[in-house]
Amino acid sequence: MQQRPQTVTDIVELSVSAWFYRNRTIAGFDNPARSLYVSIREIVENSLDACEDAGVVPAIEVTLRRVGGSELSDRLTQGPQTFCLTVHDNGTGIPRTAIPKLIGKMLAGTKFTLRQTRGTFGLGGSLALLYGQVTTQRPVEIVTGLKGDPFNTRLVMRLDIETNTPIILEETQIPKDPSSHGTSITFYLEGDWLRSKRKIVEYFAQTSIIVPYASIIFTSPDGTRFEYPRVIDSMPRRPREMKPHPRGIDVETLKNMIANTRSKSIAAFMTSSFQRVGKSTATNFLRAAGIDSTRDPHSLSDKELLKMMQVLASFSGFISPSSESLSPAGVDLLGAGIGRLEPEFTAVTQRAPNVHEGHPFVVETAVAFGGALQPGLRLYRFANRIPLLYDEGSDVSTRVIRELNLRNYGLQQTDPLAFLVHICSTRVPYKTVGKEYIGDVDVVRREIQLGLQWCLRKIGEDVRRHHRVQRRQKRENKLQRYYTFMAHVLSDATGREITTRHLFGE
Amino acid sequence: MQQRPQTVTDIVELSVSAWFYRNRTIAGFDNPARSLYVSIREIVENSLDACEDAGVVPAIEVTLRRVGGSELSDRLTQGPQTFCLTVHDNGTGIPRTAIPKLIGKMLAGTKFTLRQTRGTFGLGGSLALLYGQVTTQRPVEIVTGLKGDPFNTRLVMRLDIETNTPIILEETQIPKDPSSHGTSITFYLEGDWLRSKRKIVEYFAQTSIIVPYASIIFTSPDGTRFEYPRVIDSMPRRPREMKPHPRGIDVETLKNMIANTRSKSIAAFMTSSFQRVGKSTATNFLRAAGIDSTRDPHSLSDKELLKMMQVLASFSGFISPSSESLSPAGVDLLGAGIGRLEPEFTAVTQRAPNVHEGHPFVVETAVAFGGALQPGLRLYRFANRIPLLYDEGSDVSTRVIRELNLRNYGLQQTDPLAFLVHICSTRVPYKTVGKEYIGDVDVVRREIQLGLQWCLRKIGEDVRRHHRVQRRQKRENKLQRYYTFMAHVLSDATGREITTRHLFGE
Amino acid sequence: MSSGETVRSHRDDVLSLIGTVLDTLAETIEDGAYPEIGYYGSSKKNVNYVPGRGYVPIDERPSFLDGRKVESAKTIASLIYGLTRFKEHLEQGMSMSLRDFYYMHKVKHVQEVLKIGDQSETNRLINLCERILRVGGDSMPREEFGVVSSPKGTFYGDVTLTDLSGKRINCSEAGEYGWFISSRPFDVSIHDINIDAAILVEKEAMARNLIELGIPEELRVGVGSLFGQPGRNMRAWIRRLADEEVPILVLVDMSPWSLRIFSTIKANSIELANIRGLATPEAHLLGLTTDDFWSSDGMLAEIKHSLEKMSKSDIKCAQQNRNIPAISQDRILRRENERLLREGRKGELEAFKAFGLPLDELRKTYIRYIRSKAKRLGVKLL
Amino acid sequence: MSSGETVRSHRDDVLSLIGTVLDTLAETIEDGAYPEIGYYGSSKKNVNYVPGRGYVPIDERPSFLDGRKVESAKTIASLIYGLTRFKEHLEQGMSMSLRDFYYMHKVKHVQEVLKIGDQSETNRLINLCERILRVGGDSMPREEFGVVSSPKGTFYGDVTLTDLSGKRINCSEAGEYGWFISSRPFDVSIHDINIDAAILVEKEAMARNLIELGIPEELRVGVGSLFGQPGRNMRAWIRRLADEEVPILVLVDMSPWSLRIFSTIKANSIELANIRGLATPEAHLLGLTTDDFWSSDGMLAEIKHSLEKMSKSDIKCAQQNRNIPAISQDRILRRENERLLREGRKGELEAFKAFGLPLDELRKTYIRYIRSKAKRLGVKLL
Repeated sequence: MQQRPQTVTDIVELSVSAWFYRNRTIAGFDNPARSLYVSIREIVENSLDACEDAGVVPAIEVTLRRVGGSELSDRLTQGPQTFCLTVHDNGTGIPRTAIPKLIGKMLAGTKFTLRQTRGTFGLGGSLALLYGQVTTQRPVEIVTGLKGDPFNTRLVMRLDIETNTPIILEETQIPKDPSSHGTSITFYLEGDWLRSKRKIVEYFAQTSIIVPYASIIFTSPDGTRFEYPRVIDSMPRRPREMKPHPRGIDVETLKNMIANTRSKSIAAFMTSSFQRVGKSTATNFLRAAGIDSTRDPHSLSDKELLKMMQVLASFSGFISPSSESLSPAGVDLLGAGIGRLEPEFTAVTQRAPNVHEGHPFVVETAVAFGGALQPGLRLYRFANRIPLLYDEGSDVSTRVIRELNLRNYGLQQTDPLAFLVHICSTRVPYKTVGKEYIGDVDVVRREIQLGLQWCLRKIGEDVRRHHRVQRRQKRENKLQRYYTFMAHVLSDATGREITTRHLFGE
Repeated sequence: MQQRPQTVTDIVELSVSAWFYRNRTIAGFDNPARSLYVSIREIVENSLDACEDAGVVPAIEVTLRRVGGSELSDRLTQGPQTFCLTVHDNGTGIPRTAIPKLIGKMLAGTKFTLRQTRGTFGLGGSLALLYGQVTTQRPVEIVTGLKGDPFNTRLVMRLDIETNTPIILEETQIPKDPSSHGTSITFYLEGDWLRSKRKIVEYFAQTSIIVPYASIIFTSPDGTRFEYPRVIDSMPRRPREMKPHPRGIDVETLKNMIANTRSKSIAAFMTSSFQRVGKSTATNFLRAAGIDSTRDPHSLSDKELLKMMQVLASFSGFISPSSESLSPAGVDLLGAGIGRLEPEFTAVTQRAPNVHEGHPFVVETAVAFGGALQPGLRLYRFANRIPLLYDEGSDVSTRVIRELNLRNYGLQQTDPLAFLVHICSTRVPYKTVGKEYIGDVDVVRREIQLGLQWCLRKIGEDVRRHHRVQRRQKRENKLQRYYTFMAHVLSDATGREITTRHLFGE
Repeated sequence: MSSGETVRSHRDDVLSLIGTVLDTLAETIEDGAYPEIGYYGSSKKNVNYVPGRGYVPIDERPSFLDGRKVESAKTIASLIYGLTRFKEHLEQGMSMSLRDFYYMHKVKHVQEVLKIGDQSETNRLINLCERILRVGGDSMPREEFGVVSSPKGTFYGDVTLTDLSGKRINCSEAGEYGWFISSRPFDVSIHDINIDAAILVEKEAMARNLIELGIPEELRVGVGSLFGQPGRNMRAWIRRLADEEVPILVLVDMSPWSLRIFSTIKANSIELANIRGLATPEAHLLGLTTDDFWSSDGMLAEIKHSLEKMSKSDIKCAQQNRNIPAISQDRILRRENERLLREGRKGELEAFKAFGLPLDELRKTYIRYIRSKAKRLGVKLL
Repeated sequence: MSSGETVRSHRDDVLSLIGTVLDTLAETIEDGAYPEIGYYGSSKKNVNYVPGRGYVPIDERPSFLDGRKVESAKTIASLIYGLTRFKEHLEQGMSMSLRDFYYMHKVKHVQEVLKIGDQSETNRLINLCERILRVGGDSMPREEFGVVSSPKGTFYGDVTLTDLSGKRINCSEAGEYGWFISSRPFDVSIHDINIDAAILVEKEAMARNLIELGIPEELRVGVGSLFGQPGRNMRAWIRRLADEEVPILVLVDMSPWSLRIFSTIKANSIELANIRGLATPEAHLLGLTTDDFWSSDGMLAEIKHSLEKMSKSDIKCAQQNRNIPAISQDRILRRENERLLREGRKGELEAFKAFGLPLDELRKTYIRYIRSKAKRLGVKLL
């Protein structure tokens, strides 16, 4: 009898990075083509975030080049090869002390605050570097400098996967112009350019739409330069970090917050730890929860905390969460962005903030018509200013568009139409970790629907008005022609000369 | 100017459990209905694994009961309620010392060996307990005892999420019959029975098919008892833990293995650390990789390791990975399992082991026809002996079945047909963390296709043979009827009596 | 070729009406005014079903073609051109088809101005002419200004007439199916009628069988073959017979489609409500009726097993029949339709063949059936 | 009702043939043997196109009904029942439709044994009878044993005949469209022919116009109206006229569909290749031809602008025509078809209306067109 199962004896605890690396497919690193695309996307998004954090209109330069002998580049169809990726931004730069933690460690996060960021799961960039290191065994190089500093810091480092800690291999300082700032990351990774090319190019094109204030240059391994100069100089309002909203807090988080509070009363804890909770809201809530508002929060028992959480979830007296933690593009920016498609008419709208499972969200939609657009419908999807390029068929927006009755707006399937949907949220309801498409959540679907319907109404009117002017001009000519014909036919039939002299003059 | 972005100052490192809890939706805990189903499944699978590890035919008892006042149970449609789940198995039991690590910690795993287990991502059970604790704030109770011991150990414990460590609240010893053994886990969790009932019941029904040697009793909150007595006494061969196969090893793992090896030469390292690598294979490989076989493995540089990995991936001299680490059901077991559907004909086959990204896999397929089956096609999908109940439409098996031409086998869409597909692998190519469906991987798809085609050919023959016998009997009767009719009509038309006497006698 | 006196005088009326319209339009234009033409629209809402009369247009709110509007001016121009074409054809005793009329718009100088895209446009124009050329408060069927559809239907029996050929014809001596019905029954002169009733049969094969079996002679009846849904010419011919006080008996399948066929004969259709002379409210439904099969004393109860299941489209048809006033507001037809829906089965004229009788018996069965069903409807036959 | 002498003798031949078959089968069964019936199958591969004769069956490998096999036994039983039905109907001078024949299988004791599911089964049986009842090496058209389709088509002109009605009829005095063609032209007796050619017109409206304009009288021709794709009865009637040495001139649209119509008249069809008397290889394509529109001296070149673009289905039809031997192996028709495909346009008989002539001019245009086109084909008209 095998009384002692082997599983018991051989148990080890994996580090987060080890676990993630073993299960990297769930984050999108499942083959060389996809991994190349995901890596570029994650690093570029990080750079955009860095610039926006610095309040600087982004200027991003991305260079991807093939590494290896010329005999390799001849065998273009031969699957994975090694690439060197450099992403340069003009963001704040990273202080020397923060570099290892920010770049070299996984699962870094922020504490008890919510703010819209591009990387919902907070590990994409690190995983890209990890992926590169594992597939090529080459270290990462970071060159970064803050404004005012006379030099850039250059670090070469690698990640120890089993312990999830960074190891610095080289460090140098490079003199620079004190007014410049920004970060440049260079690393090597395995990839399949031929199979990922289409998605990567599309990614930059769509990013240029949703981030029209950025200047983006991408140099591909083929040597092609894709340039997207900025088309507008203003940036969206920066999202504010907000305390959490009381609805949707779970007990574990609640306990942790209490353990860390300096408030002496539960009422004070409520107002200081949550957003949109003032004194009277706190009082009303604590009365509903049956908790004395003067109680020391640390004295609450597990059972009381559970009760408190249940009332938190159901209490109707809270004000809706603030959308200040969100950073929608705004109609001007979105209008400028969709202008990249060179349409004839554009309609853009931003819906009022709404809430999904305690998280605020804002939906922005745009519809473009005519001009340089091809006949037929196209959909551009964005979430927290990231283009969504996969699984369009499963996305809630696709469903909404499928159910729109274009004829109600005087439009049809074959018209040159582009739809744009942008959802911002502190937690975007993705269906997969790979951030590929947005789930069919009722409240989200309704906002998208209302937004697109508004846009379609406006586009419909524009198209109709345009046609109307054209028509009036034609009318005059035609009338005269018809009467001349009538006069001619009637002359033949009646045998007398009928003229239109009295109608139109000679 | 905001020169110091806030992100830098507030960085904390999350514990694995905290991170997972924050992102629990990706493991299937996204709403009370789904969470209840996933929790039951994870705990039951752990129990089945425990029994099979013990070499004991499993006897599992699952009880789910609604907790709370009767006024609650009247409001059946009112969404989530609290449930108490008890799962009892007759497995090995867990030694006292291993309990906290096994039950109370996430991300436990095994080192450098591969073996088919049900829980690919290794955290489902722990996450279920974590989910229960968070939603109800109640601790977990474990009662477990080994064979030969005179008592069971009862532990009441909870998990500190922020630090990922177990806290033991109570510990008692309960006398027991020394010959008995097994584990019983009881915990509380929030759930929505009405909305998960169908999937949970289906889960037990399908588990009884793929684990026909188990006796399973499930008592539902409605008081209904679902009993599946075992229908066969043999168990599938236990999977052996195997050293990894050299193909598909990445450099990080390679480095880690070298760091832990006691081998003095790289050749010895190769033969002792990898499966199916003998001396001559090792020699040939090292020659191909340009590495001196006497080199101390610890002396290899990063660059050499990278080269070694690249050659590992492309070297054609390795023998295919062993399938001994797999535990397919086998045709007898599968036949017994599908017999639960009471069909008229059954065909079962097991494909030869194959390899996907360095991981061996075996596909087993069965097709059943007629009997108690309803008209139309049904598909039962299993992976490592777990039923897959969601996203059938996206599964590779669905695609295979859609492309089968049933008419080639004398069958049609409306026939009473059930398809069963079972894939065993040390890494099942799931498309999602939720283990919901299997991706469309070429080599997997081909195995499923060939397996089902074989089964269909056999079923087609059975059905044809059966029909042939039926037809012969009908033929005789009909012939006589037609000739009697002819004689009658001819008599009327010709005015003379025509008989079939000479054809069929009186 | 020459046609009879009635024909000529009728045609002259139409010609003079067209002439008046053209003259008025000519004068209006000469005066420097934009013409305006009023007509009663073809909206289905403007039609009432009146038991005993069939569909009747209400003509309450007229529509107008306003010559100042481009589209209307185009329509008026087309109208004027069309009227001159009708005029010329009528003057020459010629007819034209809808397709002919379409091709007349391909005459180069016409095409350049009117730019007709497809035949549906010229068809609409004909429809408009029917509504604009009114006589005695009724729209004028397009046949009267020479536009005829492909004619359909035959009639056998002792009726003597002159059709557009100008020849005197006895309908029992014009061929094995009798006389091929004129394209313009309004213009046929009837000289002599020696039948006591006319039986109009949906299916050609049944009509032929009745003729082959000598039933027209034996029962002194006429037998018409509708060849399915009756054409406009056949419906006008039935109206002419009824005007001559010939009782009209209709023999169709027992099916929702056949109820429509009968109701079209009896009440005309909503679409053509404005056209006079197409409804014969006096027409009787001789058979096949649901009572034939499903009454205990039904004459076809014995071959009930020959009924076929109604198809999906049959059922849909019966359901739509509920919205057809001439069926839903007719006591008999409504009952037939509802019963079909309830039973879900339909019967066909060929059912008589399912008796499996010797042919002489079949002949007697037909005669018995026709005689007794006609008698119940108050029509006595020999 | 009585029919002429020829008709009677023809019918007797058929009856005797059916009697022989029934007797043989009766004897076989009486003898205790399973009957076996050979026939030439209907496979399209067994048909050759022979210029000057049309489609001809090869009859190389016969098929057999083997009475020992259940399915064949059922077919033979059906066959015997069918033959007795034909026999009875012929004896009474009666005809039946395909649907009638289907309903005859609803006679209770027949239904119980043969269990016919739908009409396609009984239709196949008729087809089989055509192949089994052979006369002089040819299959027998079902019309000869009394199964007739809905007849179609009219014929106007100075031809005197007796059809199944037994009456003597002059086709120019039977109504404005002339005589409605018999369902069984094989059984029509022709007494007198006073025409120099017969013009068969695809579209009814054109045929009517020719009659209205007095062209049959002026040119001494008959004018038949095909009403689209000609029915079997019309094709048999054309064959009868050709047998009487009347030149056959066919006037159809200039379109791939019309090439099919003409080729069906001229060469019969692959499906019915085994049926004699349906092909008239002597027939001429009078018009409309591509040369009419596209030759510099084409008589319709002036109205070339009236041509319409070929639709997708037109083009598909023309492409399929390339696989129809009677078109692809006929020099004239192949050229017409290829030219249509190349130009992508089609013409219609109504095109004459696009001249926009006064009607009297139109009449002269018609006459000029018919005369000169006929002359080129070697048919001289008055």
